[in-house]
Amino acid sequence: MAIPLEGGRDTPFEVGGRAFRSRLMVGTGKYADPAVMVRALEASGADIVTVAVRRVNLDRAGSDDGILGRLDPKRFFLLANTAGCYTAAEAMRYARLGREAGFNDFVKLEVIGDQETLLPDVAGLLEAARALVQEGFHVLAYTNDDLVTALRLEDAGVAAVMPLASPIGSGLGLLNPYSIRLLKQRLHVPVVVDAGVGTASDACVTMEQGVDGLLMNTALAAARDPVAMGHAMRLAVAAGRMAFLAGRMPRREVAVPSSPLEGMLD
Amino acid sequence: MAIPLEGGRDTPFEVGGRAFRSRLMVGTGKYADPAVMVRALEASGADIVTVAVRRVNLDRAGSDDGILGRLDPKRFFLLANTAGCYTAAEAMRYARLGREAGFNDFVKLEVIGDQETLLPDVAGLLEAARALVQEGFHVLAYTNDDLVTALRLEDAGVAAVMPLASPIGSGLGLLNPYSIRLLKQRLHVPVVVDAGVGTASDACVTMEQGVDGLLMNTALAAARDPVAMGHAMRLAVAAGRMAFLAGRMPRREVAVPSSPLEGMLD
Amino acid sequence: MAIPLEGGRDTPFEVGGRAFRSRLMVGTGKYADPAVMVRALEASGADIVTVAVRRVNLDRAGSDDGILGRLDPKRFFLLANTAGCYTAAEAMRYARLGREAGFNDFVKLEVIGDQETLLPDVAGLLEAARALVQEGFHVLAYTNDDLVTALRLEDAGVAAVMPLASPIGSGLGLLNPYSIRLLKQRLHVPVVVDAGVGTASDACVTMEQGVDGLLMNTALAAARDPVAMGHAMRLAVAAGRMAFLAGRMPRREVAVPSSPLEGMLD
Amino acid sequence: MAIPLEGGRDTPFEVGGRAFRSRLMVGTGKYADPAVMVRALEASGADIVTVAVRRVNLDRAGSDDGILGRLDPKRFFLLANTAGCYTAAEAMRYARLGREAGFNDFVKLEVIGDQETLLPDVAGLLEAARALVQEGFHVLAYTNDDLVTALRLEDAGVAAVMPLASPIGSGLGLLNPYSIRLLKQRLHVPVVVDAGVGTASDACVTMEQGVDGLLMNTALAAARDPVAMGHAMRLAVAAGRMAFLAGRMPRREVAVPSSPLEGMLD
Amino acid sequence: MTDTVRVIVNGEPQAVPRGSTLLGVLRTLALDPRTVVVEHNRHIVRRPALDAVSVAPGDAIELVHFVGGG
Amino acid sequence: MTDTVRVIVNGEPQAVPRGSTLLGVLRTLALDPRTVVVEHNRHIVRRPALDAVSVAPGDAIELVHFVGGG
Amino acid sequence: MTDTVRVIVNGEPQAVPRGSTLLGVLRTLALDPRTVVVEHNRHIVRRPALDAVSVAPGDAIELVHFVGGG
Amino acid sequence: MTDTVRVIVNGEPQAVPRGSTLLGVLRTLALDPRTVVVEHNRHIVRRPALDAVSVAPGDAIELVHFVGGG
Repeated sequence: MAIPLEGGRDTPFEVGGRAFRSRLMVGTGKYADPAVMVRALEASGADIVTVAVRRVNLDRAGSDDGILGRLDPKRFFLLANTAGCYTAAEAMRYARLGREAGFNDFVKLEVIGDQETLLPDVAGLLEAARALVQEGFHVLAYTNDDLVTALRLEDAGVAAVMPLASPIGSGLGLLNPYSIRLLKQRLHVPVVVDAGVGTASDACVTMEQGVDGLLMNTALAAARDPVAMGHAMRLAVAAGRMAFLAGRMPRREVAVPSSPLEGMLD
Repeated sequence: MAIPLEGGRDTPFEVGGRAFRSRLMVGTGKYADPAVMVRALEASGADIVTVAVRRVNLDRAGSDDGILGRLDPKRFFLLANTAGCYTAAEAMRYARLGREAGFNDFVKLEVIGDQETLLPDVAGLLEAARALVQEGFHVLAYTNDDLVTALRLEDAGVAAVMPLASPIGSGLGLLNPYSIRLLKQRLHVPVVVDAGVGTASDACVTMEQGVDGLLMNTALAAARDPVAMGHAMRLAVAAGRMAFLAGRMPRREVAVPSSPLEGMLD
Repeated sequence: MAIPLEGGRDTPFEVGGRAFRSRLMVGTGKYADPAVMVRALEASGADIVTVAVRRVNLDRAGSDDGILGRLDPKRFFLLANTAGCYTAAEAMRYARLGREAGFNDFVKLEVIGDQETLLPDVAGLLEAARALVQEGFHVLAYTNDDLVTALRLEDAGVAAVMPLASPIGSGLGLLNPYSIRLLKQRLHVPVVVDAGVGTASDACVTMEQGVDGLLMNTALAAARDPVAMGHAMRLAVAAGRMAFLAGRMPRREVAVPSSPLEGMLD
Repeated sequence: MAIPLEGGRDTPFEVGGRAFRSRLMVGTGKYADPAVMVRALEASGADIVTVAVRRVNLDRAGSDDGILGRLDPKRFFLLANTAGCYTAAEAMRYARLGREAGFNDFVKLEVIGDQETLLPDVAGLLEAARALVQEGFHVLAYTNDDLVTALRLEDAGVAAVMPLASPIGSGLGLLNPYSIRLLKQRLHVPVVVDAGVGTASDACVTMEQGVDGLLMNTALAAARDPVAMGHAMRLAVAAGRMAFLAGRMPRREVAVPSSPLEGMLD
Repeated sequence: MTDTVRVIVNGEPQAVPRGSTLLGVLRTLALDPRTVVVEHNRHIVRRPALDAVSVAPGDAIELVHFVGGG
Repeated sequence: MTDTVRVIVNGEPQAVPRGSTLLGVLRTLALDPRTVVVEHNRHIVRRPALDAVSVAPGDAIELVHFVGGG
Repeated sequence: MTDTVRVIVNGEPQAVPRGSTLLGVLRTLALDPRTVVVEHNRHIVRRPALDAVSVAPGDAIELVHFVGGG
Repeated sequence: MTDTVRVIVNGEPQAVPRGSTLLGVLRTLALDPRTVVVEHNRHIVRRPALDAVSVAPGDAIELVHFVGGG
């Protein structure tokens, strides 16, 4: 079945001076089968996919274990991340290596502060963000849901603020809609919620807070059927965005009939 | 923009021996502008639309105030309701009149028990359901979220059980996901959640409980932009259904990295 | 530590023409150790405790397996239930046997409609309630959270309506605060929430809906320390009741400082 | 009525080397009537009350507008805050002035980062915390619910970490129980939730996360009856703490009867 | 004896020519029988039979159709 | 003809002396009548009457009391 | 040359007698030194020293105490 | 003096011919320079310069590329 949607309603989704069709970004980690990954990415409709920078595996020399053999850089916009970095210096090193791969000067900046929760170190994050912006990077900053940190990141010149819905890989969904709504109300740069989404309704309710986009990885990779979940997420992100733009009905604690009260028979 | 979706994944949505493409049903009440209504219905992708049975307005004789001038019965499956009826006898009278309009022998059976909340009278509902099933009706029974009543309705031979998410017109969303999930697990007839949905994420999370379909009216009619909300709801219902079929990732209280731990630089 | 509380603020808790000090009722089932049960009951401060009517175990003749050896009927008001009954007739039979034990003519009326969920059969419940009220019983009716059924029970003359928070023994807490609040707003007889409470905050939030009382069993019996949980529940019920009477502060989506804005230094 | 509670179960609540009886701290701002404030504080059972440092009002010279005329420093432990400070330097200045008032060397450290939400500036907070700890202060640090910041504060030597439940004065309750639970699991210093609690169940559910204490102001001052809400909060904090210690029953998605299945009549 | 009889149509008294059938009543009211369902003294009368049923004084006639509803 | 009759007590067959009253049945079972409610062929028999009601072969007797329940 | 000097107390200009100490300033303002903390040109002056510190023209003096706060 | 020098590639010691350039190291490891980013003693060396930079004993070389990540 095909689900056409009237166009022209939404403004384009722009980050770092580039416009993208889809407000959904997806990661490429944790898939058991690369072929399933590719189909899940396609089903999701994402333009932007994240990748990590890691050493070439010399033990498997010749057989390329990189991801570029799987992803067509003409089809997908490759967004390098700095996952696994625990200091500003380390993250900057990975960011530069990622840029050198030659696709673009965007980086999804992660500076992790705690190994168990993968929550960001906001001091290191701000330091790295400031430096990388100076070096000409478009920085998409993975952060927590703290407004003040987000404002500082905006001041630092990041291209997007990426607050988490809940910890990476947890699937706990949007734990604090209030904070995310607040961030969006106060920031001028795009807000792209990153991490924690577990299922389609999580994606939908997150977009309904008015944020500009959403990034997820495990929700697809660890679904029973990643391709079907890719479809579901594409629809859910569009649904939540459209509902936000449409303007929901007011809530009422009393019932209001849908059918006319007048015209009843005797 | 068009959002194609791979077909063939889902079983058809069947009620009363008929198959429908869309799992979303929409009501036709409370629209200020009939032209907006028609576009919102079309945007929603619904096959089944509900209508009420009311007296012809003799004061406006000639100018038809009925809805058939607006809805093409070839495009939409018209489902007559018994909204506004407070006894089994009254609901049966309206059901018969609705059937006589000649489109089909389906009825969305409402027997209201309380004027303020429009909650059903389950005793009257069961009585009317039993009688109408005997008369050959396909009864879609608007009820509360009580499992035992739902089981009795199934025993009575209804074509679908239609528990409410929250009161009609309230927009409070799915107040008790547990009860709805339970109903779906225990019933064999289709479960179509009816009433209370306010925005897209409500629709999405409701479908994720595994129910067969969803009926709404005010969520579209009272949205700031009913047509856009129609789009949103179509996507949200498909997203929730697809996510249910895809099988969501497990929730974890600890973070799990999306990028590899190995291969980090020295 | 002793926690004194100013008296005189609350109206007495009256059911069936009798006044009770505590708004907490507790069950006596499922305790591994009867001595622990007695201490948990005492810790809870409950006046009313529920008991079941069952056959004397003839295999253990002489060694009384009844509960009266454990509970002092002068200390506790014994409320017989009809747990385990699946028809109106069966429940009425148990109610009469319970009354014959000679303590009072109160009955906690249960007519179960489904073995798996122990949800009530509201048709059988109403039938039994009407008959027992005619026989002079003070009927406390275990029901679901449906307003219309509750109104019918009130019309039948029950002494209290006892909607469930969630299924018996589930510990899922108050699944639908909206429905419970609605019941309390519309009924004139006492509303005592029965079943599903799992921990102290469940009890507290339930009482904050304005209901008159709360009945629980498993929350104490299956706690790691039933006596300490008895204490906790006593405090939680009093806290929720007191907060309801005190009238909570309004919610605000913006912050409001607690300390003065003026008087800051240069 | 008096509510005695078995003693000896809980460990003492210790902060900065001092033990306190109550785990509830209350603020003294925003009361219309100082006499009501005193009675509300007494009803709350709090040992620790917070106060702000402000200029003496010279226009009302002679008539002391300070709070010491109202609060007996022998009865209450006065905890000076740095509310209204937007930089580390400013907060340190207020902390030193507060200490000079001569009661103790504790300070509730606030470094605000945003005027609209009163959310903390964690960079300034850490800077001030480190300096004040060096000066011998016992620092209770008002912070957001970010674990990494909390760990840094612990490293800095604070006496307690005080994450917010929701913004100051909002009454939105515990927006993110997951984060608070996580903080408590990972920190060794006491965790005292500060700000956002609106009613008794908010306090109860917060304590059930295992935190050591709770600080509130507006929930009492802006209640319809602050004294009654003081009572309610004292009970709710004790209830939540006791329930945490008692160990709640497991949640189950199926019902489990409270009364025996055997012994039913034929 | 007048030329009209009084019936109750949709709760309101209406004068219709003596000897009218239900179809005649619809015509009097300028209603298209294809868009209306007719209930006559609590019995539904199908379209083909509308011209075969005469109305008597005091008859209760309900003329209904579909309107927007949820 | 034997000296005992068979009755059903709490669902199980029991032999009791012919001519026993309900009170006698309780004594046979070593039960204290103050702690038991007696139902005889679906009718409740109050304590004072227990010695006035004789049992007949095949009678259904239920002896119940309060147990822990929620 | 006047008999008073102008200082800034709590942000407002105040004239105090030339040669006043901080304790004198408090007295001029009818404030009880036991209820006030004194900051003099950004340095806290403890109570015993209040009479040992003289004020000079343009000095910034902050007099603070505890007020209700959360 | 041997014909090889020891360098550290991706954390592991590797023997490469004395006088090798970075490009030579890649060839030794059978790696396509178009798929790898090279960091030499903490400095990134772009592809055109790979054949202009010689390695010395003990040099730290990191060879990285993109892998799946979130």
